[in-house]
Amino acid sequence: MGLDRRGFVKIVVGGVAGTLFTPVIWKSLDDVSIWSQNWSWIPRLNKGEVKANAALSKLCPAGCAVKVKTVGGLPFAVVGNTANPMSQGGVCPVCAAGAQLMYSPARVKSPMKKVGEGKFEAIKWEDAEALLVEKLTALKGQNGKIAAICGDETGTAGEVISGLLSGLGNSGYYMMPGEKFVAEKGVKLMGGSGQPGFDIAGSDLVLMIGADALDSWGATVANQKAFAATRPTGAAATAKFVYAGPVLNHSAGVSDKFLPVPPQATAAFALGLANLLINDGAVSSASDFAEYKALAAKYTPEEVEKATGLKAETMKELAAMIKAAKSPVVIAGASFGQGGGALDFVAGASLNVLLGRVGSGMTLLPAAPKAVAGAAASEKDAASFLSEVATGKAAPGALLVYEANPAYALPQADEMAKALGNIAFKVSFSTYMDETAALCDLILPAPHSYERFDDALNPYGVAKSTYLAGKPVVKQPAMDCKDPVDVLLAAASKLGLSLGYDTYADVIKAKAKALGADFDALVAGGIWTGDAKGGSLNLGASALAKVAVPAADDKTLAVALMSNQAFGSATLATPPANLLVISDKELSGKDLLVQMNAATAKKIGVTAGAKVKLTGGKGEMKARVHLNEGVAPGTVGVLLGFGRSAWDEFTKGKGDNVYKILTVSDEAGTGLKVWAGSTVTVAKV
Amino acid sequence: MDQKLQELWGEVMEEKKQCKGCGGALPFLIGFVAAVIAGWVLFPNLLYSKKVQPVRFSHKVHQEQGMECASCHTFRDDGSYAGLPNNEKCMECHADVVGSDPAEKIYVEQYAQKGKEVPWLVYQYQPDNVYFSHKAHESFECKECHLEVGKMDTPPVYYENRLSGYSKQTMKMWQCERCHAENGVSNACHVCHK
Amino acid sequence: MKAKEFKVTWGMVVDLDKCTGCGACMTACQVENNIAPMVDASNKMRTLSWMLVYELSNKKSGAEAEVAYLPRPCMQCGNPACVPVCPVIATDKNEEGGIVSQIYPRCIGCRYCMAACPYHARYFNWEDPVFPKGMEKALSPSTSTRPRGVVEKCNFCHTRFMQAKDKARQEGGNPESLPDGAYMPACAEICPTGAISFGDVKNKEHKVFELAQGKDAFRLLEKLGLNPQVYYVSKREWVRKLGDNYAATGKPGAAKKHS
Amino acid sequence: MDRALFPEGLERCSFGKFVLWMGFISAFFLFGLYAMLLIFAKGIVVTGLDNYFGFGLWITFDLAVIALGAGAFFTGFLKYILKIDQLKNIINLTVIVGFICYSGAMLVLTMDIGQPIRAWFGYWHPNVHSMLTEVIFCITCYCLVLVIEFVPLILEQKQLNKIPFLHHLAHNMHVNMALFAGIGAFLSTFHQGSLGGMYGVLQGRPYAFREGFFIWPWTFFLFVLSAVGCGPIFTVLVATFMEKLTGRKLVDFKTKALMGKIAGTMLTVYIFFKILDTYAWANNYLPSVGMTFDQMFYGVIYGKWLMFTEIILCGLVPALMLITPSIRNNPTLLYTAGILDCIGVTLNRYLFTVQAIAIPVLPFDAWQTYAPNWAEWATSGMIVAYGFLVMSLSYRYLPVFPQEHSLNK
Repeated sequence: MGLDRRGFVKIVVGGVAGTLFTPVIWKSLDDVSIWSQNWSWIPRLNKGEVKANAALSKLCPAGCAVKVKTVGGLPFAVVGNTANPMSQGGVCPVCAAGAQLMYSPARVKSPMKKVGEGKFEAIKWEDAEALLVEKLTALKGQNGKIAAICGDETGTAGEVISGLLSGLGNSGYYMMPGEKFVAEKGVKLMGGSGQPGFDIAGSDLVLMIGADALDSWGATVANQKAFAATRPTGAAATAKFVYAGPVLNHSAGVSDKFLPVPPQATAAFALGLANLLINDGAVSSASDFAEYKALAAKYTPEEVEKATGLKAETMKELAAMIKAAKSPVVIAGASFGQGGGALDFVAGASLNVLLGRVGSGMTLLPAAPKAVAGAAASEKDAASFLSEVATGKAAPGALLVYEANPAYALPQADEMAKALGNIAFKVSFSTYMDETAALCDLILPAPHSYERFDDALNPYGVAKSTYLAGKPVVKQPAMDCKDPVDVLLAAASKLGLSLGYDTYADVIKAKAKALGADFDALVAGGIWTGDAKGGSLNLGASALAKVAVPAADDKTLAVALMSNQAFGSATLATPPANLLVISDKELSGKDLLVQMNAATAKKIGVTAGAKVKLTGGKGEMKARVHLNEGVAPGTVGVLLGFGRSAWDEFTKGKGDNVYKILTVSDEAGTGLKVWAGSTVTVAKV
Repeated sequence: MDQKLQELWGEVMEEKKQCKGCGGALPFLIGFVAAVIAGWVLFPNLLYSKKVQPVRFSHKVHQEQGMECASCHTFRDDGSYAGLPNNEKCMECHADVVGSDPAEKIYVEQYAQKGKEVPWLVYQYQPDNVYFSHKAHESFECKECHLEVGKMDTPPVYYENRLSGYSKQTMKMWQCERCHAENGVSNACHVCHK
Repeated sequence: MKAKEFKVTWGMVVDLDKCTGCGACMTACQVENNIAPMVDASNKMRTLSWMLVYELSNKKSGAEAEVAYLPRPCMQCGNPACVPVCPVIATDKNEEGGIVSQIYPRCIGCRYCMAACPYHARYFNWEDPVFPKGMEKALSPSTSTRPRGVVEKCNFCHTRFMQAKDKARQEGGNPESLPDGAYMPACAEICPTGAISFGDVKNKEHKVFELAQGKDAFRLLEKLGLNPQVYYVSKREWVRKLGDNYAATGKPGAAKKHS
Repeated sequence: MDRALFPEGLERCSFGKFVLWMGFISAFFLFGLYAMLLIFAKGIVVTGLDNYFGFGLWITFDLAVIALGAGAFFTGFLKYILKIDQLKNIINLTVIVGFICYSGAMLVLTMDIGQPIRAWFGYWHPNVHSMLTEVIFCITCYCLVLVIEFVPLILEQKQLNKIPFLHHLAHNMHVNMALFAGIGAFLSTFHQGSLGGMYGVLQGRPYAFREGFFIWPWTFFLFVLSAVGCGPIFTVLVATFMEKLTGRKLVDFKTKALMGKIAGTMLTVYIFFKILDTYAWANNYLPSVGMTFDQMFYGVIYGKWLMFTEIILCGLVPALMLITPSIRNNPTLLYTAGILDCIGVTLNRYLFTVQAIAIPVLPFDAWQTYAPNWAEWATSGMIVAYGFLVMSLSYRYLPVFPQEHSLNK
């Protein structure tokens, strides 16, 4: 019997019917749906013991004392270290993203050597280190030929680099400009010395002039904790907070009062307040009080209104609030971490002198003992240095860049990048492929914060000397990297130079010992605190006499630089886990939104959402307009941290870099390079 | 053209007539039985791939030494379950070869002394979306849910479902739910899922 | 359906006068719950953000201008709009503690629950969670990765609840009555100003018990009767007004404590 | 060449012309198919849907075609249960239209859900409290009923009908059609109502939410009524459109006018209750949750004109037109009223779907707008093309219109 068509159909029908009585269909249907929860292209979770190890997370400028949670030895999350009296278990948004940053696509995976414009080739560590030694040997002993730029204000690494340069007969150790640098200058102008600190916890009224102390200024988490302590939920607040600055930022958002002050009128605002306080009976025993009083008298409420737009009553209310307070403190600073003039600082700080709060509200930290003998005593700033390189006044043959990103985070960023081009051999010690590393001839990858020893002494803003240290959380770094300090110490010894240590860990141990701290306790999550020192300060009247209030200009707008800690810093592009924090009012697709109030927008003829071009100095940037009634009149608020040209797919090409349009000027009487008062024109495109 | 189609239809009709009675229900039955056999015998073989444990670990030998399940499968201080012991635990006894079993030699030489953890196959790993607390089920005997490996000299073959990727012995949700229901424990989603 | 009553009611109290809007809660949430980084994360129409900080404005300008930041997790409503609509029981509110659950392997992705939730607390996985190469090593063990096509939302870091119970069992405590602070979601734990408090709002021993009943406490859209388990606190009247929608009609919210 | 397959004694266009026409439609179908495959491969991220608009064109399209396909069950109900015999002239068409609408809607639903391979969970893990569960059950069951109703028509194809078994099968199915019509009416009433209920229970969406009595039975019956108020006239529009395309008379005007009368009566009842509902909603419910009527609308895209167009221009006006015999009996006016009616119901479904979720319920939230993108349009277009294909094949090969022979003598 042959199988005819009909028979075949019967077999098939029988087969189908039979199949219904087997698990084939039902089991497959079920298993396929189970497969849909188990797709191979979606990663599985890691298994193992969950532990929390103390670490020093130096991803944010101040450094957070944290605990890194690991599963089976792999870090996955960061929680606060409740034992730390400063952060009390709080973590800033950047350090909260720290574990994922270990695997950031922007990490430099191995030593790299430049082989062409924008092209790199991975090389072995021994070759990389040999190259470094070779170049340094050639320039050894010629002062001015080797320079270093350091972006780490708190680490002892700076001492090693500075000591190495001295040992090589060079004095070219430069710091990236930061708030601390300016503030110390200011303190000098007031006849004192040391790093100023501000005691938020011990004050019942905190006036922040410019300083975004509750988000991105100073030791932010400690500041936030101090603020929070005064506001128990469901009970009366025990301290008042006032924010005076160009933009209604995060600090202003939770303050009792927000006073919109354009960026160029900061000193005028402070002196206007001094005038009211003096009229109200405030006196100071400072030697220059008479001079100061005469100076302040010029800042009548009318003058202040002209400069800031603030009504006389508003100022009087503020003065009354300060008078009523038992322990007020004024925090003076730029609304972002750098580029503010020392005069603005002095104007704000002088109020603390006037209120008799030096030594309590505002403190001066004593100089700490150095671990490296040859380290430079004072700091020079990188912005001035690179300006000299640009004009040919300085001509170093080699540049070491440590934890700094001058090609991105200095005013007239394009010019700075060009200046770097004048230096024949540049080495970047960087964890990430940042804009500066992309320009360097040799990139020596540094370990991530949880993969290395590091320390943090006196992050700017703390009222008492503090010292933290951390050790690696993981056994092995995720990439082929080496601690820069270890590399430099090894290079030093090859150059015939002994700095007294073999590893960074030894340096930190010595530093701890010099301070009288217990290294083991520190790396286990402990903290060392020293005393604050008072010291007498004058009112800085002679410096303040140079304050000039720029005339209002109809065509240009003052730039208020806004920083949001979650978006990263000069040395760190927005971490992947923080991208979500960027709102649609800040970034729309690839367009950065710049902020101004409706009146300002109307004046310059732009509307919400309009595409605009901002021009200043030799640069320009593109953006769109977002209307924000919390921006001071005549001011455009621009967020820092965007317009990255290196890094990764998450940040590259998003928004534009405001540093490109900032103009540097010399501050009257101090010689500082400042750019906080930059003005720009904003035009529709 | 129309003609052709007409013819075709005619053919179909013709065939139908011819076929009347040919074969009867037999082809249907053949198909039915073949499918049932294929579905119950062939299909499971196709669906699962077989794997054996990297080291022939004898639970039996260990139990005979007086060890209990909890001697190696321990809880951590936070109440989480450590599950399989790692080298550190095994090497308390097996830092060097102590017996004559070749499997032990393999373990000591290829794993323990090289500092490499054994990639054990776990018969009842639940998927990532399940949070199973051994602590909450501590009052049950291990064998109530697990294969009774304590009496086995050779660990059983591990069957992996090629479609879903899970072990054949992975407990299904209805089993969890039934036991919870019988014991008056909540069957809310998050009691077991994460 | 009658809302289910629970002995333990996990609740959150967010002090809006303390929230600086820094975003640490959002980051901690993403990390804890394995949300893959998104390239265009400022496009909030396509992102996953179990915790999202809204900026509220009093719409005034100059020195009168005020803003408040409002972190918005899932409200874990006592009478959730999203649960009864799910056709496949991929979400329920049945467990002691009152956390609204969501199981991803069950979800078919119909998005009916998203349409139901007025808080936008539910999110759809538009794409598979693909992490940059290597970053899968930093996955948290707390939450399974979800494939595309399913809905997900905040669950008050439920795994931490489970872990707290296991710890209580290990230490001989009562897993059904955890002490204050034994169980904290990642956002509450990390918040640098401590604006987020968490605990059992029905337990007098827990701090949130009192906070949730404070005179300045309110819940979002109370008038809709969804009975959220997330409370907000603000001394600023305009903030409280913006939390419910009575600003439009000028009439204050309905009786505060819904059943 | 396919003449042998034509229905008995009827003329059809040349095969070449037919192939051309099918090719033209297939182009749309294939483009949609491409979009569909893309959606299955990459997920619905390729559509214009987003976090605020989880429901969009697809759901609107589904609800609309299900309402428009209501002609099938309602005409079946009138024909087989209430024995209005004249409807036999159009009943086949209503079945095909219904089948196309329901099967098309199901296809769209499989695309619309994020995990199509879990679609069967709706049966395996049903949540009896969810309106959507009811919809899933009823739609799929009713789709089966429509298949059962469609099968005898296919079996009546000239050549197939020559096979005695099939002939008898078709005959027996016809005899029992009243049973299926009854089941169909039952299932349809439920899911049409549940579709309304789906929105009525959304406590967090004040535009759609109704309390207590206003959900059950009010919103349920509003949706049922609106569906039966447009389904019959939609079938008439389809018939008329086919007449224009083929140049042949297919259904006599008397039947069409009767369908118009049926739709008009239902629409009138519906619109009366709809106006009451809207009034009560705007004046009682909205203030009770602290919202105002004005807050429900925004700019032009979500403006009040939509609601007024829906209720007045495309609701009240066609209702009055259809119940007025003099207007209804004028072909042009009948079709105009029919078109308005169908637009009105589609608009109603759109408003309940998109407008309802566009409204920012959180006072600090902002209005967001939604526009379907090409992928959604292409796949919706695919369903329309699918309908055209099925209809073209049915018309060419099946005896759809009993009157066609006599009307075209």
